[in-house]
Amino acid sequence: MPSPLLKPNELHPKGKTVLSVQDITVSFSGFVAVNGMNLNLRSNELHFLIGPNGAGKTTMLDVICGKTKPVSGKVLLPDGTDLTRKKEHQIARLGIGRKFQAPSVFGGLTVKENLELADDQNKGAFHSLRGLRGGEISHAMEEVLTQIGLTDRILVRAGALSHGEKQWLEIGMLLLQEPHVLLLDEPVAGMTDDETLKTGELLRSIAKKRSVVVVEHDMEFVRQYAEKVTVMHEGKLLTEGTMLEVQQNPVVAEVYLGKRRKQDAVT
Amino acid sequence: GGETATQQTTGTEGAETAAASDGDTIKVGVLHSLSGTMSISEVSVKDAEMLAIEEINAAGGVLGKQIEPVIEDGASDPAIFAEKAGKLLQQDKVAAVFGGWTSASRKAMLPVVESNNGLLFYPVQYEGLEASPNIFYTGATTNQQIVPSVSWLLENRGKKFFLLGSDYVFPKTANKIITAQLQAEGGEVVGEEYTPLGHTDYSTIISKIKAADPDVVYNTLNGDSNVAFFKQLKDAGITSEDITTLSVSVAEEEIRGIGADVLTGHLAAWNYYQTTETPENTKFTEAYKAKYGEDRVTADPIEAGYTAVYLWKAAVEKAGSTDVEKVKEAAKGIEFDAPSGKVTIDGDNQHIYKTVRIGEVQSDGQFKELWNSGEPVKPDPYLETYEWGKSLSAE
Amino acid sequence: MPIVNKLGVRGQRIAWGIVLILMSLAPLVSTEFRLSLLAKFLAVAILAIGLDLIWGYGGVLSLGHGVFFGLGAYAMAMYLKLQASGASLPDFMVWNSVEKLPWFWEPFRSFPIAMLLGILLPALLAFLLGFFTFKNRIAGVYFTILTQALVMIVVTLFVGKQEWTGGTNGLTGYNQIFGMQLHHPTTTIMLYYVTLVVLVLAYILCRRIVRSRFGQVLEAARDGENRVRFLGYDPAWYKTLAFTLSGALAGLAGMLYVLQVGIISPSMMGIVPSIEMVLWVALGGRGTLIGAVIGAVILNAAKTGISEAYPEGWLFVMGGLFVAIVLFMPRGLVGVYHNLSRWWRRKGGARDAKSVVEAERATS
Amino acid sequence: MDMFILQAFNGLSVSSILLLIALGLAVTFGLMNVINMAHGEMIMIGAYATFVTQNLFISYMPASWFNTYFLVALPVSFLIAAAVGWLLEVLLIRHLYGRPLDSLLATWGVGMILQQLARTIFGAPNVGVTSPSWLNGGFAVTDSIVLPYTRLFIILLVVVVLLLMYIYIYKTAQGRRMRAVMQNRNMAGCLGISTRQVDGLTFAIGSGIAGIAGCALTLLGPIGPSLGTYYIVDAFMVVVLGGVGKLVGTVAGALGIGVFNTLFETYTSASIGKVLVFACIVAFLQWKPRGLVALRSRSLD
Amino acid sequence: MLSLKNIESGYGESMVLRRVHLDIEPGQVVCLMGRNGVGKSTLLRTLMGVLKTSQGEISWEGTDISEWNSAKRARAGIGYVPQGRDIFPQLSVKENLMLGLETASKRSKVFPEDVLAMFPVLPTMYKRQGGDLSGGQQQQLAFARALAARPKLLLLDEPTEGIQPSIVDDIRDVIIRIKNQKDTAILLVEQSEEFVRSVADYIYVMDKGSIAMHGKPEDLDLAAFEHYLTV
Ligand SMILES: Nc1ncnc2c1ncn2[C@@H]1O[C@H](COP(=O)(O)OP(=O)(O)OP(=O)(O)O)[C@@H](O)[C@H]1O
Ligand SMILES: Nc1ncnc2c1ncn2[C@@H]1O[C@H](COP(=O)(O)OP(=O)(O)OP(=O)(O)O)[C@@H](O)[C@H]1O
Ligand SMILES: NC(N)=O
Ligand SMILES: [Mg+2]
Ligand SMILES: [Mg+2]
Repeated sequence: MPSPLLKPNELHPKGKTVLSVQDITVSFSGFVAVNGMNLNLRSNELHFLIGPNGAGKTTMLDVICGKTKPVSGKVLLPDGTDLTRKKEHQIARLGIGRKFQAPSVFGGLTVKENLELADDQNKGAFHSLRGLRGGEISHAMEEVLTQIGLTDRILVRAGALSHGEKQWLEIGMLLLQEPHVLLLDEPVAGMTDDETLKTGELLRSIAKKRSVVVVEHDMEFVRQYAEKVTVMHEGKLLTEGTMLEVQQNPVVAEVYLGKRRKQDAVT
Repeated sequence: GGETATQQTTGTEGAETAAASDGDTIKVGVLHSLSGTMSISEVSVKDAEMLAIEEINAAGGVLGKQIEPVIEDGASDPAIFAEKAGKLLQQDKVAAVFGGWTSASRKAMLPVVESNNGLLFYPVQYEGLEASPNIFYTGATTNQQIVPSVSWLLENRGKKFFLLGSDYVFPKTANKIITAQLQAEGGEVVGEEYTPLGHTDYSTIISKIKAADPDVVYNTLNGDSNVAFFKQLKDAGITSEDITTLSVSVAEEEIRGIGADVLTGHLAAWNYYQTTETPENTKFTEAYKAKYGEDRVTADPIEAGYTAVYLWKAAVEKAGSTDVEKVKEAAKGIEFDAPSGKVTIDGDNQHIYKTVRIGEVQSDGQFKELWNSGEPVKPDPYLETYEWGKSLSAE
Repeated sequence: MPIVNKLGVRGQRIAWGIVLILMSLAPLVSTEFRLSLLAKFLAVAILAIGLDLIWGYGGVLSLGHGVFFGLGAYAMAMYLKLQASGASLPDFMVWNSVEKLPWFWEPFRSFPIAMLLGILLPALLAFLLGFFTFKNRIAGVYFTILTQALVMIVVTLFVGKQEWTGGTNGLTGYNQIFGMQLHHPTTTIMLYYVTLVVLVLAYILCRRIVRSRFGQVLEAARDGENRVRFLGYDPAWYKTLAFTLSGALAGLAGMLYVLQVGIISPSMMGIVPSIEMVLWVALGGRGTLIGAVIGAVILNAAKTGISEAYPEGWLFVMGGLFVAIVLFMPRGLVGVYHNLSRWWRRKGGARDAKSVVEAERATS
Repeated sequence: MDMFILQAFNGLSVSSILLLIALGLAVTFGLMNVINMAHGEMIMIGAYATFVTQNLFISYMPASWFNTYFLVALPVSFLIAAAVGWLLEVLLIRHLYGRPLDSLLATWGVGMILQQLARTIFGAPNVGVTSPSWLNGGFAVTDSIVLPYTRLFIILLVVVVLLLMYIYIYKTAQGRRMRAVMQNRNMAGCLGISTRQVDGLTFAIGSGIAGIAGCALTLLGPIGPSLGTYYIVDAFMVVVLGGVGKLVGTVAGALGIGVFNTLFETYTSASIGKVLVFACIVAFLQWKPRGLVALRSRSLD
Repeated sequence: MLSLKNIESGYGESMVLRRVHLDIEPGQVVCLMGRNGVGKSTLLRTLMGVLKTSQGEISWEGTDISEWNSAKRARAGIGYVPQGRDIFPQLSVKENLMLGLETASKRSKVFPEDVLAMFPVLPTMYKRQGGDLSGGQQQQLAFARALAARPKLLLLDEPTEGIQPSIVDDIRDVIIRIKNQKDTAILLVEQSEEFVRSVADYIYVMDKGSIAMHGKPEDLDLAAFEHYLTV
């Protein structure tokens, strides 16, 4: 079911660069997980990052959002800010949002409270003393709740949600944060085909206003929604292009897609 | 409340006298640490006080009334001592409180006892520099233990002193006094070390002692640290023949916990030993063992606690009342044949005259008396009678 | 009790009103001694509230609150001691051959300054410790051990610097404040009311905080500190602020405590009392402010009562109590209350989840 | 030079004792995550077990055998403390996994009870244990340097216990099971490991090692109801400073605290030395927030 | 071989599963499908004994095992790959694998070669900590661990989640191979319809904590099937 919206060969930049990853190398006590990786993210782009298990995709996102400090390299914003020198919360305040591979919501808080945390615009400690929690549900929140289908679960402890529901909640929190750059690590893992489709549409509409990086293994999904695909392998950039181009790369087929996929691609 | 405890105690321990105590009794408080680190020392004092109360009750009580002890636990915490003292005086309206061990506990009870105009009998040797009108001090003050022992050591063992104590009020004050005295009497301090309460490793200190090579280690360590210190001293190959140690807080009870083999030959200064030869002591020691077990030992603070109850009884009987003012007035000059020998209450400062004794630990864990002061020494808590002592308490 | 819950939030307000009125009537029925005990319990309840703020809501376990408590207490005690000494040096300084009042004692001649310092000093210490450790992301037992180290340092110094602090004896031997006898019945009653008012104010303040966005972030950081960072919050600041306030409240509690008890010594700021403080909060119900208050008052009352009743065996009873509470009421007394009221609600007809959540919030 | 050797030995000796008291805790706290405030009382139980063994030897064995009592006391204190630990696990701790702070509360209560129980059974005052005569004296390196046999013995004992623990925890299937259960109890169960058995056994072993520590401490220090309170804080310091969950960390923690303590104490006083050591711990943790040997983990929190 | 009758279970007071009936024959690959949050994982946890049943019977080779704990069930021959993998984070990869042998016959000490051959990356990472592996690597580790003891029934909770396509194919091959060997039955939770259709002998579809429909893949009413899987 190929999407009518997709224009296969469109590799041309849709806008200016919003984030540029330059020569990032990450090593964990000797083990090099990312090795001189480069990545350019442009505005309003739905950018997929794929590659074999252990290629370093998650680590790459970790570097961008400040969770992991690289041995060398830079992550630059257009104004020249180097994110590798910033703390996590500063990076978040600069407009980088992140969804983790394993769902990570605040289990002790309700769904609504989780969303409120993301919604709050001023995140200073002193400022927060003034606002009361448990206020009305904002308009933006209501919208997001509908989008993620958790409207009737606002008072449920997030820890009691199912795996998939947590994924949705986390996406919802990201939406409320309104970041310029969204980093999503396997957002559709564990979703039914139909739910996957819904998420894809959601991502596409989000990408109209901002840039989105998605790490994903569901090739159907990538094929359908990717505007640009970057393939990582053993910590390095393997190739970049549209899904079609990438699929035809023999190395990608060899290390990642597998025989069957290769056949799929050829046919 | 405390009543329950009272009934329990009189019910079990003083069964034969219980019947007579109905209605017409005099309450006294017994306030020691029954839990926490200080219980190691204080429980035995409580036992001795209970023994005295039981004996007095068996002999007809005080002013014809039975004594009704209200036991409370100070839990090794000064604030609790203060609280419980207040409870005993205000709630139970006891005629007197027997209790405390550490100076901290005494200092904590002091304002409570004074503001309630109560009476406290404090049974442990201490650092002096105090004389509350509401407290009777039945342990030694410094001139009844420390000062004479330093003189004796200077004469008999040598001039070079190493001062070792726990890091708290009594040892620090004691060592200040010793330093002043040594200066005046021609001795020398070659080292002074304090270890935190509960310190259990003395390897470094022992190395320091070795390096300083003193004639005498004057030991003001607190109970438990003594065990560690002496065991480790012995392990380091230092015996009483190499260096004399004189302790002021190591009595028969502590020897049992340290091991007589470790302490044999070391010295202590006290006013009483289990081996002190008086008829009263024979009686006391037998009664104590009969009540609490053959393996129990008596010791100076235990005797002081026991004596305190009898002194209070004598004062009450002389006053014909338990009224505090009257008892205090009557107490002046009261004499009592204690297990440690004759004691007399000094009307000026409410301490008691005591005989000073220096003893040497024997292999059976008992002391052999090497020297005594011959007659009871008048208490001088502010060391006013010593030329060198003036500076210490000068206001 | 569950009936209260059936009455809803408004009913609970009324119930608390009744409790407060009963508390203010206590001096009429209680002996002086019991009243001052109760005041002491209320004083330490202030500390419990602060401890709950940082532990129950912030998930940061401090075994060092004895120090903050002690600093407040010493500040007040220094004032009282100087008052009692008049023109001369405090007695223990004389015994320790101190010739002149140390400079840092001078400010404590003034009551307002002493009071201010009694709050500011512990707050400052808490702030410094919190700021560096939270910035450096020291968390969990590592932080807890750090607070224990703090206790050891402060206690050892207080014990060792006898000539300035009174050593193990602590500061005692003062009987008056503003010319009134501390042990006088009227003073006792006044101090009781002062303590009660301060407690209520502290409670209201902390309640406002836990119900603010601040409290929400604090709770979120407890569940996932890193996650909070990725939302753009700096949890270090939140924790530092909460810890500072917690320290200040502990100091406040210490000041009131000294007025009731008449003594402060290093043994009251040590490891054991610091652990006991945590036990109050745990018993009452961590994460609910009222639980902290109830826990502090009940556990202290139990300690006093049980040790009076069984001076030689009370540790068995207290120890057994701890074990039983943990086994049978994992969420403390407040948890028991919630279970009861939930059970009651189920019997009295189903309610929607919303009211459950709100009811539980209301009691927190 | 002499002074240096002596201080080095003292440092090692202090470290060995710290390690001994912390090893049991490294199991119950480090591996099992039970904040075991009754750890000190487990040490106390070991010490009293040694006392009782000694007395039994005095009463029932020929006097010439007396010196062997200590060798019997070592396994006896291990077994008795282990048995008490096992009981504690089965009756109490078992219900508290995943609630580490509740285990703090409950074991604090247990500690209180055990202390008071000791006071009731053995009396409040300290009891005495006589060191076996083969531990009297010391090994004379030079005239002025005598290394006490008790200290040497304890160092040896620690090394042996440590080695056995290391092999057991890291090299045997049972040790692997134990670590698996501690990291993820549910999943370990799903793989067929009897978690109950492993829990009980692990806690028993941790307690038993505390018992051995108690036995060894009778050579050096007081034996009374409050014995445990002297060591509990140090034990936690060592485990945490070293880095929770790693045996090497505990060793490093003990060495660090022991050596620095001796060093500071030599050049200042015991109290200031203590203050300095704790100040160093505070400073050190700022630099290494997860202890000397940090347990790395990739997880989010 | 396994038969669930009228199972109810859940978390504390909230019951998730209601009146669940389910049967598995030896050697069969049974797939369990359903939207997010309908209770698939809960069912597997209940089967494994991680969650207690509050009602109903779990009959395993004729015995009611609903009171057994997880370990006993594992020893009876049930293997489990949970959602979220549950790798022991601080154990090495090798140790994680060895734990798969806990229930193996005569506690064999060597890890079966054929299982390793299915996941060739694993032996290259023996010394690394389980928790350090990437998501997909952990998933493979969990799978291998569960296969090691050669269980009679294997519970797989979304085993292809987060796995690269080529390995997903490998896993599919593994499942088919196990199916062909006929001595291990599989209960598979899987979201991809395509994947399910390629391996399943029988399909259960869950909705709101109950079995909504079941049948052989070829017999299922497509319209109803879609209905239960769409949002
Ligand atoms: N903290 C760490 N310590 C050691 N190795 C690590 C650590 N974090 C990641 N690695 C290793 O780095 C490599 C890259 O991991 P990463 O999680 O980035 O892979 P990925 O591309 O996201 O894989 P997947 O698709 O399976 O999620 C892996 O081999 C992993 O084992
Ligand atoms: N730990 C828990 N405590 C309380 N409720 C829970 C818990 N885990 C899951 N639930 C609830 O149980 C229901 C079923 O969850 P379950 O994880 O079994 O769903 P699932 O079918 O596996 O979904 P998914 O496809 O997202 O993995 C969900 O509504 C969820 O909210
Ligand atoms: N008074 C004493 N010995 O502390
Ligand atoms: Mg990944
Ligand atoms: Mg699931």
